[in-house]
Amino acid sequence: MTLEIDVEKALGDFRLRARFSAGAGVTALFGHSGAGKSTLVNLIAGLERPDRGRIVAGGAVLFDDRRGIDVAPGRRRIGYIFQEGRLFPHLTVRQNLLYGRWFTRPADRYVTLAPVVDLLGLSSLLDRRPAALSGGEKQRVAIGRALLTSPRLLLMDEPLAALDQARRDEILPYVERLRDELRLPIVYVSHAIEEVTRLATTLVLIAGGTVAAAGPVDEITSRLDLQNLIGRYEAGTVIDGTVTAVDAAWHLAEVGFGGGRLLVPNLALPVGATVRVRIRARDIALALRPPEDVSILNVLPGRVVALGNADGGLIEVQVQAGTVLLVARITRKALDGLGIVPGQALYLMIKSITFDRHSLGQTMSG
Amino acid sequence: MTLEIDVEKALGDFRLRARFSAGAGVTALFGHSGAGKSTLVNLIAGLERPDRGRIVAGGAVLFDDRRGIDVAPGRRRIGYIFQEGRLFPHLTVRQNLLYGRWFTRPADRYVTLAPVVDLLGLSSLLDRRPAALSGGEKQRVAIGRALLTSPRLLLMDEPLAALDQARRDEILPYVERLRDELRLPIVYVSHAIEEVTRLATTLVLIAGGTVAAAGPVDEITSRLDLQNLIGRYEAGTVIDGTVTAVDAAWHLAEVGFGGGRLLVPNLALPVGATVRVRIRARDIALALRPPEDVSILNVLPGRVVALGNADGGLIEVQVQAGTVLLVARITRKALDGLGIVPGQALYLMIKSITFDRHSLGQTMSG
Amino acid sequence: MFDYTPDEVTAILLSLRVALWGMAGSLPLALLTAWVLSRCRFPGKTLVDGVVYLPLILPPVVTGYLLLLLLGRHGLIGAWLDHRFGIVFAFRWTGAAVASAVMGFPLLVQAIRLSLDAVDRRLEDAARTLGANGAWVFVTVTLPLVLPGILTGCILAYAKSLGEFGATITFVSNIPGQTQTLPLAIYTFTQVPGGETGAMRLTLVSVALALGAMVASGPLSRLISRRVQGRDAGN
Amino acid sequence: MFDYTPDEVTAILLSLRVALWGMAGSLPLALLTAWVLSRCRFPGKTLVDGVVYLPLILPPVVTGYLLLLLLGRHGLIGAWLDHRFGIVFAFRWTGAAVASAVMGFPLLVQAIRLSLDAVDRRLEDAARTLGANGAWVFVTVTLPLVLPGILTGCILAYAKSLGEFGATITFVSNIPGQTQTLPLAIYTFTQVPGGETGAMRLTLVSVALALGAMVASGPLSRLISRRVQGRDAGN
Amino acid sequence: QDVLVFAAASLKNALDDIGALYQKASGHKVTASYAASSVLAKQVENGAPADVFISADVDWVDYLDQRKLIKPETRINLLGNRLVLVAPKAEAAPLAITNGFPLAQRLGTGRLAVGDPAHVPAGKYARAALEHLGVWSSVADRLAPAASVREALALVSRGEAPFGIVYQTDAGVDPGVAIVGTFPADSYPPVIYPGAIVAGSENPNAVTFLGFLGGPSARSVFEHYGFTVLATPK
Ligand SMILES: Nc1ncnc2c1ncn2[C@@H]1O[C@H](COP(=O)(O)OP(=O)(O)OP(=O)(O)O)[C@@H](O)[C@H]1O
Ligand SMILES: Nc1ncnc2c1ncn2[C@@H]1O[C@H](COP(=O)(O)OP(=O)(O)OP(=O)(O)O)[C@@H](O)[C@H]1O
Ligand SMILES: [Mg+2]
Ligand SMILES: [Mg+2]
Repeated sequence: MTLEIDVEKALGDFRLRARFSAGAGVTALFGHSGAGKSTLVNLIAGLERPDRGRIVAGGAVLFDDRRGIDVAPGRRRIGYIFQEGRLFPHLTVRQNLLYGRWFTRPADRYVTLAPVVDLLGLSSLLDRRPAALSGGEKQRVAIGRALLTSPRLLLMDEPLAALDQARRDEILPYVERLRDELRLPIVYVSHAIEEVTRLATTLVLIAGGTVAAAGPVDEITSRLDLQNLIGRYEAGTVIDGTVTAVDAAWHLAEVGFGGGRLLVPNLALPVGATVRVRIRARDIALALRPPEDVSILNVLPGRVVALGNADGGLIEVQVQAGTVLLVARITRKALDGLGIVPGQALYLMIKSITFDRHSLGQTMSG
Repeated sequence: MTLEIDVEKALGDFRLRARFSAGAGVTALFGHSGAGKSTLVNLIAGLERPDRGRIVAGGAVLFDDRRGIDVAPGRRRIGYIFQEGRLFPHLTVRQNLLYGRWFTRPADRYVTLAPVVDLLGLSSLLDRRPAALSGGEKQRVAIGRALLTSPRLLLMDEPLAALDQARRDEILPYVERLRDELRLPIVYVSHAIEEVTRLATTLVLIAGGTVAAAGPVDEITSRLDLQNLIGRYEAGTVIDGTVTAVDAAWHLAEVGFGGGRLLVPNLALPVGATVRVRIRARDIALALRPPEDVSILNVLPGRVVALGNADGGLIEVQVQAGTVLLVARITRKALDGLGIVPGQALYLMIKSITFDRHSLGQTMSG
Repeated sequence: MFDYTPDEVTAILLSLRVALWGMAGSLPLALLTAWVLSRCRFPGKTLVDGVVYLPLILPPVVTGYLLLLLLGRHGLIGAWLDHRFGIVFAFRWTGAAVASAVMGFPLLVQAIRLSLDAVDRRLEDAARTLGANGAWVFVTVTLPLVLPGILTGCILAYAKSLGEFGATITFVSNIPGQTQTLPLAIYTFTQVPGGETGAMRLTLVSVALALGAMVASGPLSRLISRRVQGRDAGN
Repeated sequence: MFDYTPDEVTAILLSLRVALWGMAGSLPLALLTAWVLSRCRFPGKTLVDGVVYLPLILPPVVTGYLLLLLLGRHGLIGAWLDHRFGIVFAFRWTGAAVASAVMGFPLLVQAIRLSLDAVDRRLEDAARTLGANGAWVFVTVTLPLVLPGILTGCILAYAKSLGEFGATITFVSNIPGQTQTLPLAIYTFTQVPGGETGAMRLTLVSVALALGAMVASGPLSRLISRRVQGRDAGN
Repeated sequence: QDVLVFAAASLKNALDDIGALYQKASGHKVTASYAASSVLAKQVENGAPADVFISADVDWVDYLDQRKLIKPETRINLLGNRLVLVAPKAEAAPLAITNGFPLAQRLGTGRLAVGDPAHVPAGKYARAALEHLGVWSSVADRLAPAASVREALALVSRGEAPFGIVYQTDAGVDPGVAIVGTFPADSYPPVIYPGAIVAGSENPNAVTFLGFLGGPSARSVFEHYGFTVLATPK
C-alpha cells in the first residue's frame, strides 16, 4: 500500500503545497505548530477539498481534480483520530466506540470491541458520556472509535499528546502491531520525535505549508542540515538491525546491524526478529581507546567523517561505524581536549539503557 | 504565597480527596490520565464546588465550607489555561487575548499585549477567529489570554501538550520568569516529567483521586519507591546548585552543588546565579576508576548507598555524591561485571550534554 | 361548571387529534425545509424563507381563505386530489389538521433550523470519516443533536394548534364533531350573550391540555438536553 | 390596483411601528424569561413555561379579552398604570403594540431559549475565570452566542405581528390611524362582498414588508452565524 | 338524514335549543356551524356541504343569490332585532334618542363602541340610524369599531367606551351594561336575519327544518332570547 500526495490548498492567507509519496508502514508528518499538518490530514480524509491535485492511497484514487474524482469521506475507509477528539456528546462511550462498525461490512472487520477496550483501559467508562471523561480518557475513546471502523488507512493527528507516558507505552506497541501484522498504513502527526522515529517508515517534514523533506526516517533524521527542524535536543540516528542472540539470564538481546553489535536490555523478541533502534546524538560519548571498568556495555569502533556546526559549547560529530553513519553530540571542550578531527579513528560509547522502549520499534516483519 | 488544599469532591463514581500544601513557585500536579488533576484544578479555579474542605491561596481563603466561604471565580484573580482551549469563538484572537484585561484594575496589570504576542508568535493571527487556527495556535492563544488577566495565581492544565519542542523551549523560560521575577505562584499539570522537574518547586503526585505523595520536587523524584508512578524512563534526581565559574570560550559554566562541580554547556547565567539541574538515572554511567581519553567531562566520586529493584535487565543504583543522593540506572550485567555492592566507592560519569535546556531551570532567585 | 356536554368532549378529543396529526404530518416536511434552509445555498433562498413565514405574516383569515381556494373541493389542488385520490380536506377534520399544520409550520421550521445552525459541523465530519453517508450522518448525529429544537418546535406547533382559530374556521368551518376544535368552540361561546362561562370552561381545558403536554414532555426534554449537552453525571 | 388610499398608507406605517415597538418592547423581558427558563431550576417552572405559551394556546380573541381585563382602563393593572403614570393603552397604538408584543412573546422566548440551551457552558466558565461576573459573562459571551436565536425570535415576532389580528382588534378595536394595523385592514376587506382585491392588495404589502425585513436581516444573520460558528476564512 | 345549518354566530343559543326541539319532534339531528356570515357565505361558494344558510344580514344572502348558490324560492326573513344604546352600568343615565341628540357631548373624550360599520351588520345599522338622526358626522371619528357586536359590547362592559350601539339581544343579558336608550325603529332599515336552502342541498329535511324555524315552538325560543320573529315567507 502506498500513498501518493500532490495537493494544493489555500486557507485564508495560508497556502499548503504538499507533494510526496510514501510506501507501506507509518508515514510521520512532523513540523512546527501551524505548519499545515492537520490541513494535510483533512485533505486525505476528504473533509476538505484540495484546490487542485491528486491523492492516491493503495492504488485507489481518492481525489483527482483533473479527472473529477472526489471519493466521499465515508467511502474512503479511512480511520481518523482527530486532534481534538470530536466524540459524539449524545452517545455513550460504548456507542461512540461502535459507531463506525455499523458502516463496516462484516467481512472487512478486523478489530473487535473487547481488545480495544482492554488496550485503552476503557472498560469502566463504557456507559458514560464524553462530558464525564477526563481529557486523556476522551482521546483514548477517540482512538478506539477510529480503530473500530477497521480502516484501510489510519490518520492519527497527535493521538497521544494528551496521554501520560505509561498509557503511551501501552498504545504504541498496539499501533506497531496494526502496522506490522495488519500491514495497516498509518499517517501519524506528532511533535514527539521519539514517537516518530519509533513508528515511522517515512518521515515527512513540513514547514510553512510545504514539504521541507520527505524520505526514509533514518535518512532524514541523520541529515545534519535538518537537525534544526527536528530539534537539536532530539536529533539522532535510526538504524535497523536483527536480533542475533538472546541472553535470558541478563535480559539482554544482542542486535546486529551494519555497524557492529549492540546489547539491548528488556527486548522481548526472538532471535531473527528485525528491530529498529534510535540512538540520540546526545547519548553517544566518544573515547580514543576502549574504556575499561565502566558500566557502559556498548563500545563500537568508528571513524570520524565530518564535524557539524558548533552550537555554543556543543558540536555534532558524524562517525562512520561499519556501514552506518552515527551522530554524536559532545562539548567543544571535549572535542578539543581529545583532538578529534575528520578521518580519525575512535570509539563510540553508547549506554545500553539509552535503547529505551521509546525508541525501540519492531520494523515491518515483511 | 502559599497554597493550602484540603478538599473532597465526588463526580459520579469518581472520588477526589486531596490534601497538600505548597509554597511559592511552581506546584506540579503529576499523574496518570483520569487521576483527577483537572478536577482539582477546577476546584481551585472555583468552577466546581468541593463537597467539603478548604482552599487557601496566599492567605486568602477562597473556599471553606464550614465558614460558608466560596469566592466567585471572577474574583479569585486566577488565570486558568484549560486543557481544551475554550477560546471564545465569536471573538478575534486579539479580543480573546484582551478579554480578561477589562476586568483587571489597571493598577493590578503587570502583563501587556505586545510581549505576550511576541512570545507566543501570535502577531499574524490577531485578526482571525479561533476556528481558523491550528491546534497549537489555539493553545498559544489560550495561554496568552490567561496571562493577560495579570493573575495572582496561574493554573496551567497541560498547556504545552499540543506544542512542538521549539515552541515549548520559547514558552518555558517565560513561565520561569513569571515564577521568578513576578513570584507568580503556578499550579502546573503536565505529563512531561522534564517540564515538571524543570519548573516545579513542589511536586504533587496524584493517583486514583488521592495524593500519593507531595513535597519538594528533588525529594519526590529521587525516591526509589515512587519511580513507578513517575515512569522509570524519566526517573532521575533534581539538584540545585550555583554557577561558580563561566568559561566563555567553551560556552561552559561550572555549577557547584553538594556533590561537587559540573560543567554545563550553553548556560547563559552569570556567576552566582542559582540553577536547577536534573540528572536522569539513565544518563549516569558508573566506573570503578576515573576514565581517561573520553568525551565525558563530568566525573564525580561517590559511594553506593543502595540497590533498587531489578526491572528485567536493568537496575537502579543509589549513589551518595557529597551531600547529594544520585540514582544511576545500569544493566544488571554491568552491575555484576563491575561487582558493584552497597558501600562501594566508584565514579559517576555524566555527559555534560545531558544537562540540556529542558531540565535546566533557574530557581527562585530569592 | 365542569360538566362538559358530549359536543364539547368531542371538540376536545378532536382538538387533540387535529393538533397531533397536524404536528406529525408537517414534521417531515419541516425537517427537510429546515435542513435545506440551514445547510444549502441557492438563489431564491430568501423567497423560500419568506414562503415558510407566510402563514405567520398573513392574517389567519387570509390563510384560511387561501387554503379554501387551493384545497377546497373546487380548489386547484383540492379538485385534483379529490379526483385522483379521493382525498378531500374541505370541511373534514383532516382539513382542520392541515390548517393546523400550515399555521404551525413556520414555528416548527424555525425552531429546528435554529438547532441545526447550532450543531457542531465537526461532529458531522467525524461521522463521515467513520463511514456514514449523508443520510446516516443526519439520522445518527444531526437528528439527535437537534432533538431539542424538534421538541420545542413541536410544542410550539401543538400549542399554536390549540389556539388556532382564524384559518381553521375559514377553511373548514365550525361543524361540531367534524371540524369544531376547541378554539372554535370557545369562539362560538364568545359570540353569544352569556357564553362567558362556556368559553372560560373550554379555555381551561385548552390550557390544561397544553400544560399537560408540557409536563409530559418535561422529562423527555430534560433527558434530551442533558444528553445533547452531555451534562449527565455518568450513570 | 396599487393605488393605496391615505388610510391604507397610514395602516402600513402604523403596522411597522406597532411591530417594531412590540418586538423591541418585549425583547428585554423575553431575554430574561428565556434565561430563567434555560438556566434556573425552581418549583413551578412548568407553570411559568405554561404562562409563556399562553398567548399561543388561547384563541386570539380570548387573549384580547384577557388583555382588556388586565390592561383596560378599569383593568387590574391598567387602572393602576393609568392612575400612577397616566399610561393608557385603550384605543391607542401603544395598545396594539402591547397586543403584538404579547402574541409574539412565546415565539421570541422559545427561540432565545433554544439558543441559550445550546451555548457551551464551558465558555461561560472560561469567562468567569477571566474575571467577568455573571452580568458581564452574559453580555460578553452568552449574548453574542445567542444572537442567532434572538434574531430568529425577532423575525418570528415581527412576522407574527404583521399577521396578528384577533387579539389586537379585541383589545384596542379597529380605529383607522390609531389601531388599524394592516391585518385589521385586510380583515375588514375580507368581510365585505367583493373585498378580495382590496385584501389582496394589502396582503401583498404585508408580504413585502416581511420579505423586506428578511432580506435586510439576511446579511446580519449570516454575519452572526458565521461569527458564532466561527466559520470565517480568517479575514 | 341530519341537517347541516350554517348560521351567523349570534344565533348559537337559540338555534342550539331549536335544534334539540326539532330532533325531538322529527328524529333528525341538526348540526350547526356558527361563524361570521361572510366566512360561511364564502364556504358555501366553495362547495361546503351545508343544507341551510342563515345570515346576520341581507348582503351575504344576496351575494349567494347572485351566484345561484341558494334556492331563491326558499329564502325567508326569519328574525329581526333592535338597536339599543348601552353604557357601563355604573355610569348609566337615560338618554333620549331623538334627532340630533347630544351623543357627541355625552361621549366627551371617550369613544362609541360599535360593530365595524364597514362589515359588521350591527355597525351598518348603527351608522344608518346615526345618519338618520343627524349625529353621524359628529361621532364618525370617535368610533371604536369592533370585529363583532359582541366585542363592541365587551368594550362598553369593561368601561373602555362610555357608550356603545348593540343589539337588544346582546345588551339584555350582559350584567355590565345598561340600556340607556332604544333607537326608533324607523331610524334604520329593519334588522333582518334571512335564511335559505343552499342550492346544492338535496336533503329533504332541510325544507322541514326551515319550516320548523318559522313554527310556534321556534318562535318562543327566539323570543326567549330577545329576537323579533319575522318569519314572513318572501
Ligand atoms: N461528571 C463526571 N461523572 C463521573 N466521572 C467523572 C466526571 N467527570 C470526570 N470524571 C472522572 O473523574 C476522573 C478524573 O477526571 P480528571 O478530568 O480530573 O482527570 P485528569 O487527571 O485531568 O486526567 P487527564 O490527564 O486525562 O486529563 C476521571 O476518571 C473521569 O472519568
Ligand atoms: N480557515 C482558515 N483560515 C486561515 N488560516 C487558516 C485556516 N485554517 C487554518 N489556517 C492556518 O493554516 C495553518 C495550518 O494549520 P494546521 O491546522 O494544518 O496546522 P498544524 O500543522 O496542524 O498545527 P498544530 O500542530 O498547531 O496543530 C495555520 O497557520 C493556521 O493558522
Ligand atoms: Mg494540527
Ligand atoms: Mg485533565
